[in-house]
Amino acid sequence: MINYSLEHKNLLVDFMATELDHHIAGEVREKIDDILISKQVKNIIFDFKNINFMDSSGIGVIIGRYKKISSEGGKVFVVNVSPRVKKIFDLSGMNKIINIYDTYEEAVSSL
Amino acid sequence: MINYSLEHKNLLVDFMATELDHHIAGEVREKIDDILISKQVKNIIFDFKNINFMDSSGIGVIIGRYKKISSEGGKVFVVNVSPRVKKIFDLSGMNKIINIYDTYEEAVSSL
Amino acid sequence: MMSNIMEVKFSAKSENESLARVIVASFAAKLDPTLDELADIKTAVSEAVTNSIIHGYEEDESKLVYLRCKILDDTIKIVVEDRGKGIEDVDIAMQPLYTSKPELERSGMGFTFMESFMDDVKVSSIKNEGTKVVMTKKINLPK
Amino acid sequence: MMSNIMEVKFSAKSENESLARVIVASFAAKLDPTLDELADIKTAVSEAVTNSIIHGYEEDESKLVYLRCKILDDTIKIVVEDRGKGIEDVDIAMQPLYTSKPELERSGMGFTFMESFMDDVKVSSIKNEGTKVVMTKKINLPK
Ligand SMILES: Nc1ncnc2c1ncn2[C@@H]1O[C@H](COP(=O)(O)OP(=O)(O)O)[C@@H](O)[C@H]1O
Ligand SMILES: Nc1ncnc2c1ncn2[C@@H]1O[C@H](COP(=O)(O)OP(=O)(O)O)[C@@H](O)[C@H]1O
Repeated sequence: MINYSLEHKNLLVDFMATELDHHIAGEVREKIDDILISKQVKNIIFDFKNINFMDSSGIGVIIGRYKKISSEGGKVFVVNVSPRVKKIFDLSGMNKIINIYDTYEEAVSSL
Repeated sequence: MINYSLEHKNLLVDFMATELDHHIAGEVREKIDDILISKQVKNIIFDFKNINFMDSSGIGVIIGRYKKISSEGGKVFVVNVSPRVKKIFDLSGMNKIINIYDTYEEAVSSL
Repeated sequence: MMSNIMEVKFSAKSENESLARVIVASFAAKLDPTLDELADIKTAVSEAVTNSIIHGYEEDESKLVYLRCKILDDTIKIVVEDRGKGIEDVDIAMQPLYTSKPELERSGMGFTFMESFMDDVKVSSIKNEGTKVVMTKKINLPK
Repeated sequence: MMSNIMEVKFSAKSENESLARVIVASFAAKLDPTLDELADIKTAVSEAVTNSIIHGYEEDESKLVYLRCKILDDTIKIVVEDRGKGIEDVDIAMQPLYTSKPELERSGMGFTFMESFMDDVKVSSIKNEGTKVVMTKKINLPK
């Protein structure tokens, strides 16, 4: 479902699926929350390079992780979003709380 | 539906569709039969490079053209068939009357 | 006049959300939509089908979701229906960010997305009988 | 036990032959078939649906073709049905190369392909009432 790596308390999450919908949202949520419990994580960076479809269930997962991490002062980034997924983020108003960058490097250097 | 070119009475037929089923079979048949009426054609070479699906309706079109052309001493060739389409040709027994070659050049040089 | 109809019903399993998107996209493809129009349709269908599964049936996989599509000239009409628990107050349910299941991390954006991506969305629902979402979108033929 | 069901009906238009293939392929994809198994299923469905359109309904596009699929463990069952003119003698119809419509350049290989590509094919038909083709195929999970 996802791959992840941890560097300086920044959790990089990579989706193996191409569609982020309700069907995979549950698994993604559990997997990430397991990591948040067992490791020290400050910020989360979601790499959307494989995702070509996302609906409001995807928005729910990202907001959910944002709520967890922001209460401890952390931030959420999304990188490599396709124009279509960008449109969904924009419509949801999430672009006000989530940081959207073109690349992983830009996200990290903004920290 | 199809593109064609005529060289030394050899009609080369190129499919623009990717699936040769009943839905496109009718149009393919009409288009080719129009050419057979208006031009001098001896042999027909079907280029299957774009076709990734064919069912028995496709077999019907090819046999139909074979019947027309063979009564005048012409031959029918198919080239660039995928392994899947080859399987369909084999199962239909058509490989006994239709000449299957890897490339257009091989088909032409066998004439 | 061009017309075509398709009716589908399938198990209320979350794995069928992607199936519903593929089915509607292949059906709609006959109108020769742009990729963006196709993505709009897929998103709206995904929202409505997900709602039937989560809210209508509360993930009871033995239940069925009903999906009907009709093309009439350059317009596609899509109906998503369930025989689930229904919606008490449709107006409240359709407000942006409203969700009855925050514990499932629903964003409350489902109806908003349907309305953003389709030309028209009508929802009718009867408590304990089910919910029906009727959406239409005109695909602009001349590109 | 894994199970999933889907039922579709669609206008008896030849453009829906590819739709039927896509729908069944996306449904069957959940069994994680090989590309060859998927192509087998698509071919068998294409043959049965085409027969309903051409022979059952003689291309009357106002009629409907019924397609039902069920996954039970590692087996997919596909039913294609029409309420068309039916088959007088199913045994004769199923013989390789037999066709009642040679003028339409039918090859008479439809049933033969269904039988080659599926594990089991059963045809039942009643004259002037319709035809039902039931096909099953086991997808071998361990690859
Ligand atoms: N098919 C349905 N059956 C029952 N209730 C529904 C259905 N669809 C929507 N609802 C209700 O409407 C609310 C808003 O739906 P929506 O905008 O899609 O947001 P979300 O799915 O994120 O909750 C849901 O929380 C639910 O209470
Ligand atoms: N759904 C159907 N309704 C009526 N007749 C059918 C149907 N399917 C098949 N048949 C009959 O069975 C014959 C053999 O079918 P098939 O092997 O698919 O070959 P083909 O379609 O090329 O004729 C057909 O020619 C037709 O007479």
